Amino acid sequence: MNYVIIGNSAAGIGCVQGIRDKDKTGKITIISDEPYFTYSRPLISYWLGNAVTDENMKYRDRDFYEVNNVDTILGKRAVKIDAAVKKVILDDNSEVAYDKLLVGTGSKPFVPPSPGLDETGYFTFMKYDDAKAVKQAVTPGAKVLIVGAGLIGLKAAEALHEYTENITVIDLADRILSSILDEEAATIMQKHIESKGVKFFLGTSVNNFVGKTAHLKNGETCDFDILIMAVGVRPNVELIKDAGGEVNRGIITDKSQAVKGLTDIYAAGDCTESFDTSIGENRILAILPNAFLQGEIAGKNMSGQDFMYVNAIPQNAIGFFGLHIITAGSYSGDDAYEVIDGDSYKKLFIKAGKLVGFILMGKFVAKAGIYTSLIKEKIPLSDIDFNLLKDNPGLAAFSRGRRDKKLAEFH
Amino acid sequence: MKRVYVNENRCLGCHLCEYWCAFANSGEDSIVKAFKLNKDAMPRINVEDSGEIHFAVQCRHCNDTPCVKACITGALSVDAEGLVSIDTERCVGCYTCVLTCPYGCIVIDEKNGGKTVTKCELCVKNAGGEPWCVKECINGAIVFEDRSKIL
Amino acid sequence: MLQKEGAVRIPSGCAITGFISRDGRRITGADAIKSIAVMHDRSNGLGGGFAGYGIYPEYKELYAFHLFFENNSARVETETFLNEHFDIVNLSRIPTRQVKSITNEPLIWRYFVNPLPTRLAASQLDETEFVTKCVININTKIDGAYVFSSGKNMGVFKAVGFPEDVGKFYRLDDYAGYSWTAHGRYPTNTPGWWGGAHPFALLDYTIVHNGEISSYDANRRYIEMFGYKCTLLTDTEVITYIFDFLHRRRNLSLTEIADVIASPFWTTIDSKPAAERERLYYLRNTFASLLITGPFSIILGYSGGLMALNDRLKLRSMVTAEKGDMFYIASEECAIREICPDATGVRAPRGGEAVIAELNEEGRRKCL
Amino acid sequence: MSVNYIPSTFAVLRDTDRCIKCRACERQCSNEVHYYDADFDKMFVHEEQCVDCQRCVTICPTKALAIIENPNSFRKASNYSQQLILENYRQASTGAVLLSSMGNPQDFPVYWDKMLINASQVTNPSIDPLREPMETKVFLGKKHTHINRNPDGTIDMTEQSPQLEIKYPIMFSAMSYGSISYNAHESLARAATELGTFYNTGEGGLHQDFYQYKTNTIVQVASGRFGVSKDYLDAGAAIEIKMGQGAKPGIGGHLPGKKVSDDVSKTRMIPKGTDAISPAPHHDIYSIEDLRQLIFSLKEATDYKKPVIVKIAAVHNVAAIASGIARSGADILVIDGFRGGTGAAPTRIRDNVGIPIELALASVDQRLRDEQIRNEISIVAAGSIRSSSDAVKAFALGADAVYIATPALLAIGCHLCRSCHGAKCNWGIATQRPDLVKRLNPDVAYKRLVNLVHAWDHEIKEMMGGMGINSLEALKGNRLMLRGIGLTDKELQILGIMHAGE
Repeated sequence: MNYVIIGNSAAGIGCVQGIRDKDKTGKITIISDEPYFTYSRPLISYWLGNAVTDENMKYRDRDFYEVNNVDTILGKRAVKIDAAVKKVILDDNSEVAYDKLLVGTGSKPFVPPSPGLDETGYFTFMKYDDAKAVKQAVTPGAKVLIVGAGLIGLKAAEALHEYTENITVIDLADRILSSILDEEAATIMQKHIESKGVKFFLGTSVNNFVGKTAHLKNGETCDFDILIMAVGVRPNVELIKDAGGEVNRGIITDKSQAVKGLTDIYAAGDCTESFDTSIGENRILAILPNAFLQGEIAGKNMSGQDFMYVNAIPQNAIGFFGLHIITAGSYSGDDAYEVIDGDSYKKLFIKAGKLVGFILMGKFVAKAGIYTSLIKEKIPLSDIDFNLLKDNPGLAAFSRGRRDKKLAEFH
Repeated sequence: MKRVYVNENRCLGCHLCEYWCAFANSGEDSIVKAFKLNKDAMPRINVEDSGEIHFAVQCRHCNDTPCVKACITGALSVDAEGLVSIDTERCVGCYTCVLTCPYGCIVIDEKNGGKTVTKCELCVKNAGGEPWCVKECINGAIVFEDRSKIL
Repeated sequence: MLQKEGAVRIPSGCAITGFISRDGRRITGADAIKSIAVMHDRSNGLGGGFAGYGIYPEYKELYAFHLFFENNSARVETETFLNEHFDIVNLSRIPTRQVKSITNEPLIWRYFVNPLPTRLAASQLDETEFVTKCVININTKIDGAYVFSSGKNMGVFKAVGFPEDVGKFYRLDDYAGYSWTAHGRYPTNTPGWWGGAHPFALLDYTIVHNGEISSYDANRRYIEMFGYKCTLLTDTEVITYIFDFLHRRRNLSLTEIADVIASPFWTTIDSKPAAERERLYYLRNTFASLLITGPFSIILGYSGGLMALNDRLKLRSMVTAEKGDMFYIASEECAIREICPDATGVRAPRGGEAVIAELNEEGRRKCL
Repeated sequence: MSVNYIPSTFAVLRDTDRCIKCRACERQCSNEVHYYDADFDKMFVHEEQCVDCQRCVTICPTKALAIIENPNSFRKASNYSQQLILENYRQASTGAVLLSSMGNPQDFPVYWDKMLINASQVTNPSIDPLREPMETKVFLGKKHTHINRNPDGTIDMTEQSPQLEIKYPIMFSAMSYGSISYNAHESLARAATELGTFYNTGEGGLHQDFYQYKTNTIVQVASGRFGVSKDYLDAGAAIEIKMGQGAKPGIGGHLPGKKVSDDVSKTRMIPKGTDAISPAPHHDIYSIEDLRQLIFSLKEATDYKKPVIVKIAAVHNVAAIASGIARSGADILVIDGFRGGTGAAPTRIRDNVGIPIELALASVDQRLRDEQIRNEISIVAAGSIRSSSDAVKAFALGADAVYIATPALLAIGCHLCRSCHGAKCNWGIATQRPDLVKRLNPDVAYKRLVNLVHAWDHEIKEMMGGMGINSLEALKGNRLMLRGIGLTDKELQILGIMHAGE
């Protein structure tokens, strides 16, 4: 069997592990336009902030490719899939034949056009190379402007805080981290980040850039030495789209991760849409664990096993300046439980007698996985001691039978 | 592989396993030193108490290893036998594992301000042999057994 | 002051020998002397004795009582008792000859007696029981008197001394019987008393024994519940009573008795077929307190036969052999070879295995 | 009243250099002796509540604790011990009978310790139990001594009385469910089953869960008749009629209502929370002939298939009583000496009533032999058989088997603090409080019981081998194997043994 994987990040690695779970001998080839050993993209901010060495950027042990018998074609971009003859064509016109193909092309930064932007020059913050470029440019005390107060923008801000205290973040939304936090949580986090010296302009955007100055729509101006555009990302769907696969915002797959409309082609990771069980709709869940799991499922199915990817929910675990957030699921409940204690915040979202989502911050993040499991396993809260659980996430709240299953059996 | 299991009918909630666990992972040669001299001693096992219910919980070393799959750095790994261990040097404290562990068994290392997480590694990195929570349980509530065959 | 048998328990080691002519030929006591003498080193001069069966054919319907008296008044008292209970058909001193090494001999008398029918009837006992009771009575009640032989057509001869000297002393070459047993004693406590020498006898049961049983007091305290009185505190005495009890009074066969006193181990019993297992369980459990432990090799003499038995671990030596109608049992093979150099079938019976040699039809006709 | 005159009996020593404030002592003390004070960040004690059960000392991970007698002492007097003074104080404050538990701790002679065991030298060989078979199996029950033959000459074995076969001559004495915990009962039942010996329900009935161990269960019928039913009688391998108990001869029992939990109430067949009172006598047994009636009622109820045991306390005329029982149809007699344990007894009775088992056993065995009925009944000695050597001495005096209770409880964690009557046993034995009962893990405890009996059995076999005896039958009543040491002629005469050196 001849497996080809486009993409060398979590989905691709997951796919390798999924294939090797059963097929120890089939040929696996990974194609990536980045020239690096597989590395963890979420670590680029840590690397930039000098919290992680080059060595520790590696997502897997140094001997991963050898141990798993993987060929790599690094630094070359796949430009076309010829599904009819089962070939991938690379940017040097070379061809790679496949029996089974995984597309794990990830996403790319979305940079909205803005007058003067191209002239003034900017950085994005997705890849190792992005971080390297920023690191090369940044000088102690440099003025940094970050457009976008989402996960990427704020992680960049945290990293750059190691170099300068002169950081400004602007976002069109009226709160930071608007995709994962509600208003209370966002307010707490914003205050926390501001306490480190980072300035925010919210509910506004850049009107235009003039030299190293941004003119905001609210009339303010902001000088900068370094500009980072972190407004959003877009999935890399072109290969599939061109090959005739079904694409919405992201690539559409079935539960086996096979791309709809194509045969022997699978897709996983940020370039795909997943079925979010917490809301019952397809959406892009662009997070690393999701990418890995999808890749693994794809790999297993590519190697002839029969697995389905279910129970995907949005989930995030992230921290800024030592204040941690763990969130999951949807925030559209019919009931909620909320506790605020200083920087710590907890909100549990309940819908139809089940936990559907939560936001945890600060000291409340401990044992968050217990809540996650409630969402994923769709356990009716009436089956458990929710009064106990809402304040003390633990197995004590579960029925004896459920608990014995968790504790006394091998899983 | 042998794993640690607790028999809730036998667990007394004495919490001694937590102390022995903290000692075992402290690198000290006595439990007194672990608590009197070592500021970082911290258990990987946690006893939950709720009224008359008591039970100790630590990493189940489960088969799906959601924590390993979710780990963004590769710090968490599982060996061929199923032992889930953590390389704290590679941990950046993102807590994705905390988010995914359905047993609440990833322990945030409060002793270093939460910069990393830690977890039960069945004492393979310290004294080895039978884990200390098992060895020191005063009521035989915590056992070290291979139950994977039953699966 | 050293205590004699009866005042203190005296275990001992020893030599034993015995043989039987299954055809009932009468053999003189000289063979028994010769056989036991060769095992001289197994005794220490503190006791020797013989039992001969078929030696009193002329009085074979009468009980032959052999008695030791320490003094004449004991004899008078005993004879009064005997006259009250028995018809004394014949009485005499037992002939002896002077032997240098045999000293301090008591008065040694022999009585051929028949129970008085009136007394027997009045006692409501069976005859053997009546005789037994009388013997025990004399031995326990009359100071200085001791019945050391009380069977029919048989007799025990014993003394303090080496057995070959004892045989000479009692002129055993003058007696002839179809079977003989002999004993050389090595008591592990001095001094040895005439009555304490072997064989020990009750009615026609005699026991010669080499060993030291560890179950002694358990056996004694049990058997004494049944009217026996262990006055000598010797193994031989209690073993004789056990045989009397189980054989005469409970009608167990000799092999059944072996299953009681040298019972197989429970594990062995458990490995037997169901019926045999049940029988062995029953015997062992019913007479649990008669299990004899510790080393013993015994020859039981009785009218018409000999039985040899070792303890169940076989902690003492004992061999058997035969030639023609002769069957031999001895502590050592040399004791057999001495009187029958070409004996065949020499073997060491297993622990707990009862080896029985009895008069054949011809022998029974001649002797019983 | 503000002053109670009673100083604490014990002092709790804590090495603060070692104490890591894990608070396990606090969590595990049902008497609430230890407590943590957050202001001082230190552990403190209410030592007046300490009963010296050693739970905290045992579990302390840093071995920082020791319990000692309170060195505080009253002015010494030989006629008024501090203990006696305190007891009077206590009675003056409560107006109540003093209660105690476990065996009589007073300084009475322990005859076991004044008897020495024989061994073989030279003239007969000692037997090595590791190389030769060594039998300690026992059958309890009547032993007929007559033999009947079938017409074909084989032995007729149909007439045999029921026999209780025990693989080891050691059984677990009666301890009721109620006085001890469910887990303690389970441990005893499982150990007896694994060992091939018996445990005894005591007078509290048999929990449904334990019917599965019935082949190794002796069911007791006592004066309260708690939990007695046809099913219960059928569940026993033997039935024991408890006429008396060594620790409290002449009086009944009293299980306080607070120990009558749901399960205990079901098992005893009495309402939950009510006091369970066993009358002093059986009100249907005022004489030996009444006892005979009950014995035969029980036999009738169980088709004459099970041995009936009668248990009596060792009292002054125990030999005559035993003789009556041996003739009453009972198969097994249990004699319980005055040092035997109890879950609760009036102190004065425990400490002053009854006689030692050694003397009682010796005189009963001899009496039954004198009356030529020793074979009619087996004798089980109970009431302070503390070790394998005590057991060997009991066998040599005439016991067929022994009952042990205190050593069994020691095996499963009892520290003999003698506070059973408080019902707060920190070791999960003499309590019904679920959180405390849980502390006794039957999986561990039953193995310890099995170990104990195995260890004793090994020792018994060693001693038997030393004596040249390879079966227990040959040891039973073999008093020549014993010699007294430091005993008077009278004591030697009653024990039926000679003095050492004789």
